[in-house]
Amino acid sequence: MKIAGIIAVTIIFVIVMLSFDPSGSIPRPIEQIVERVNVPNAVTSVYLEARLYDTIFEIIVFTVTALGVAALLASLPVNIDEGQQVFGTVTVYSGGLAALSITLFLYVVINGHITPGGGFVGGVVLATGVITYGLTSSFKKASLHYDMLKIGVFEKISFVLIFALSTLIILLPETHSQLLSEAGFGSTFSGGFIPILNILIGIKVYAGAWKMSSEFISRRGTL
Amino acid sequence: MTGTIVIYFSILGMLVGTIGMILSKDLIKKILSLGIVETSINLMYTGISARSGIIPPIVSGDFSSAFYADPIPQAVIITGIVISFALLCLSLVFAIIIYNRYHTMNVETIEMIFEREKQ
Amino acid sequence: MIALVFLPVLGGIVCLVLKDRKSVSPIVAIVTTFASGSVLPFVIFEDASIILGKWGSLGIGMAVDEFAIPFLLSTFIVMLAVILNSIKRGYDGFFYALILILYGTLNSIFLSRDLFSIFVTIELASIISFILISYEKKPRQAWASLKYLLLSSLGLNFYLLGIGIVYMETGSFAMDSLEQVSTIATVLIFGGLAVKSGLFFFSMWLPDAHSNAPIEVSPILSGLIVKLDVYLSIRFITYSSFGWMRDTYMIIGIVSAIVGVIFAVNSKNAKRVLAYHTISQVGFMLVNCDKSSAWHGFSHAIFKTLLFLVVGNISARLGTKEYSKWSGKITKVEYAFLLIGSLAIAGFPMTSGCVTKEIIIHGACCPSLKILLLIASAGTAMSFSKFIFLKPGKSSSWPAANTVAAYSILSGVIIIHGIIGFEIYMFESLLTVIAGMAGYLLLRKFLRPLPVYFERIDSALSSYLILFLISIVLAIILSS
Amino acid sequence: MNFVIIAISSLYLVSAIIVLSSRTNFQSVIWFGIMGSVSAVIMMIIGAPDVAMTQFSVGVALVLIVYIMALKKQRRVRLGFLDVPSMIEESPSGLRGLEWEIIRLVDEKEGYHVEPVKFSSKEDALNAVENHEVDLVCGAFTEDDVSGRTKGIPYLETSIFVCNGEEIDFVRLKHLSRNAISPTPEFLKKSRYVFVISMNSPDLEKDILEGLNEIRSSGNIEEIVGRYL
Repeated sequence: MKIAGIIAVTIIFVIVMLSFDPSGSIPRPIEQIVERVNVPNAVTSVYLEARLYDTIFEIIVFTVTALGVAALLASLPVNIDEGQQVFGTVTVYSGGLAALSITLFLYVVINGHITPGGGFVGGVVLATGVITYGLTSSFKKASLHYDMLKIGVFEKISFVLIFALSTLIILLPETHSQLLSEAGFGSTFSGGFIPILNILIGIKVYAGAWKMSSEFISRRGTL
Repeated sequence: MTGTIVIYFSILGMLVGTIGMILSKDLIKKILSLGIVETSINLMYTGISARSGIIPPIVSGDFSSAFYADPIPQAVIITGIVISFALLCLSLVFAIIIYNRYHTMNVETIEMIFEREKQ
Repeated sequence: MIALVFLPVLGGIVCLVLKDRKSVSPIVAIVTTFASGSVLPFVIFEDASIILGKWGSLGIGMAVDEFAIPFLLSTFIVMLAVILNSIKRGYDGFFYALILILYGTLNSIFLSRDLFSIFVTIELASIISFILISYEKKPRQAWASLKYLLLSSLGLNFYLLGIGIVYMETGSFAMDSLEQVSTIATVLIFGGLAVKSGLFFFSMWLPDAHSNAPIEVSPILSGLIVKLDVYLSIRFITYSSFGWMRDTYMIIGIVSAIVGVIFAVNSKNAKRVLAYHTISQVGFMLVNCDKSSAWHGFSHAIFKTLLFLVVGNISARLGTKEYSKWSGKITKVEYAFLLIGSLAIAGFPMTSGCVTKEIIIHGACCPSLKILLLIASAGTAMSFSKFIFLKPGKSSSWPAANTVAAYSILSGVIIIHGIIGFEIYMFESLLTVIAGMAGYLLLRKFLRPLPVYFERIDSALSSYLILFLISIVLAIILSS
Repeated sequence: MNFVIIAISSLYLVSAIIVLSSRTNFQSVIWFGIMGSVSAVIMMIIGAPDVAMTQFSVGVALVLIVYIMALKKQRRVRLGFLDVPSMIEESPSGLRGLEWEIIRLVDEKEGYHVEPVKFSSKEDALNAVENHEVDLVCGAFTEDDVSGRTKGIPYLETSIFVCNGEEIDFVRLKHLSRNAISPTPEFLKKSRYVFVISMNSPDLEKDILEGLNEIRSSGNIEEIVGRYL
């Protein structure tokens, strides 16, 4: 049965590769997009304006997965090393790395509509930096910030705000287009609601990624 | 042309991943094979966008002369990347739940245990 | 129209935010469901189409038409029944959030006219159903989820490849661009979705997932998630490039209808019986892929929900899923509702199952197909005789009020639909029901559970890919 | 230009194949990360910096963190042992002995985290492994000690003697005679030394068998046995 399956999938992909035409229709929609949204990064324009509807569902996917991971792992035993081995210099460097990741987060998120990047990348970069700091120094110390800064509350607020803003943009396209066309092309403060959405998504994704990884880390070595 | 090469290579990558999914007996490897399929399809969409040119779609002034890449497949596949990440995380969680109870990652052993329990 | 998607999602977000306050969530869930239900009449009588954000061919289109209406209705009724049944069972806010987000997502799939948007929403619906299946965190449920996850994600990657080819050929993700695409793209779209359809050999993850899921989740899986592929097939088949699909579905559908029944008749586990019948009923729906399939999907969603809820509640109370041990222990009320559901799925006159199934059998193209469908129908009656011939116990105590409310809504829909849609020729279905019951009485000594070889993950994967290849070959032959 | 793309894409395919053919899961995950990075590089070259950044941060960094964290310390093995000189015994520098060497070799290969638990009598140790309190016990157990609820993995031939009315195995006999008690052993039967493994750990059994085969084929076992016996 397995062999037959492998032969079948090989034939399927051979048929696929032989039978499609990669140069059928090559659309060039970039002119239309840039004229309407009036920001340089066309990908962000599509991602947060023309196909914002998909992006809402994408953020819901991320949220649901983060919460689902936490809920499903809740019954398993927690397993944190008390005697985490720490080397002095590494702690200093990883602290610097965490600071660097915060800077990078701010740059990527705020300039998401001008340069490559955006909320998702920023949030994950920040989460990776903080997790690396936690792993190389003290994980307990690193996880304190989640409660201290009330990231959970911020996450909920930004989730609700993302949903509300996106609904507004979808329902009132004319108002948003007007807002977009007023600002200067390529400046940090152009882009209407797009930078705000990027910041909110950044916070949301940071919180989700941190929560999910800390669930895995506190049960490390289970597999 | 550049885009077409990437498209064909990523379809080959999908083939590799699918064969891996059938062949591997280890649960983690099965999940990683699914990851290969997903990464390949993400790569394919960038290939699709590169058919119209390989200049990043970040406009600086005039856009009549340059061959920019198509932003739409790029924008949609960012969604695809996040979804594939979510799927990999979830499958890892299921693997951990199974492993914690039966201490094995071998698919055949797991199925044998479940079928024996049923009777 | 967009309210139908955003209202439930908003309710879900509220539930997520108020996750820690357990008593609020069911109220939010019920209020949201009723709110979305009250939007429903404004949407389905409108026959409108919109493009979000006025983006033309770049944006995401949404529309409602006669194919979507049965599915939108069944989503509302099933969700209402499931939420009613789940009150007082101690679920937390996260569960209701998942259910409500799933409701909005399903509505979005039924309304959307954009191929990529459909991909994202189907993935979200799948992810939510993976979490819901293993909500009780049993290893068996986790394994069922994982098997489902691996197969369905592989299938959806094929779908993504297919719509990538559509984009390459037409330059748009809008569904209307399917009018002129190559055959290979249509086959990839068909094959990718078929893994979620519940057809035999295509989706062998189904019996495990449906039978191990928690009580409230099995009806959603069987009534709604499986219908995604049915709905999309009915929609796609109207495009001329999908013309080959009609004949392919006729063959695959009838095979699935009969093989599913054979497995179901031989099964001893009540929830597995229902799961195998999902396979068989999807086969029925896809035999002739048109409006009648959509309405059979509707009635199937309703009676399958009723059956799964009743069977789930009984097996939770008695602690066993083996129906032979239930005899004499179920109350009269439970037996009555079980009887309504069983008669409906068997196609007894004056129930919704009879109406829609008879239309499908009469719509079949050739006599031999009609005979095979009648055999499958008799087999359905035969396997549900197991429930019909159960002995109710003496106890006439009533279950909790919310459960009875859920049961009554579903039974009401079954009977009203059955009476409104009834026509005189449908009495012939009485014959198949009686034949099936007689067959059960004759053969019940010989029924043994069949091996689960095809449900092992490697076999399921391989059989899916082999059938995929066969349908590619069929498509190339049929469309040339 | 196209040549560069073909070269990097081939690298992508090769790393995908290595993911599937790696021997341990840890290596697979590392190569999965390499594969993801290569795909990010391709994306960067062909004009998709946004996608490349997302792929690198989400598809590589986050996946690697999650997976390596889950895989980092592989399963813990609870090892019950009886203090038997030259088989497994406590010394100031930790455990030493023949059986400990073999388990350490398997451990190094599979990345186990071994937690030793000391038992004072044979019955306690066997009870513990029957009740799945420990995963395996060692300390000169022979085939006779394996009951229906445990499994034995033989690794060395031995003989059983009768001495003062008690059955005793070769190593313990040797130890007795070294302590200048004059035993009068009578040969009873041939047997084999085993690791006694709990029924709950089929994977451990597989790993130990594989490890033993490897040690045997490399001729290491004679060297270890010669060192201790």
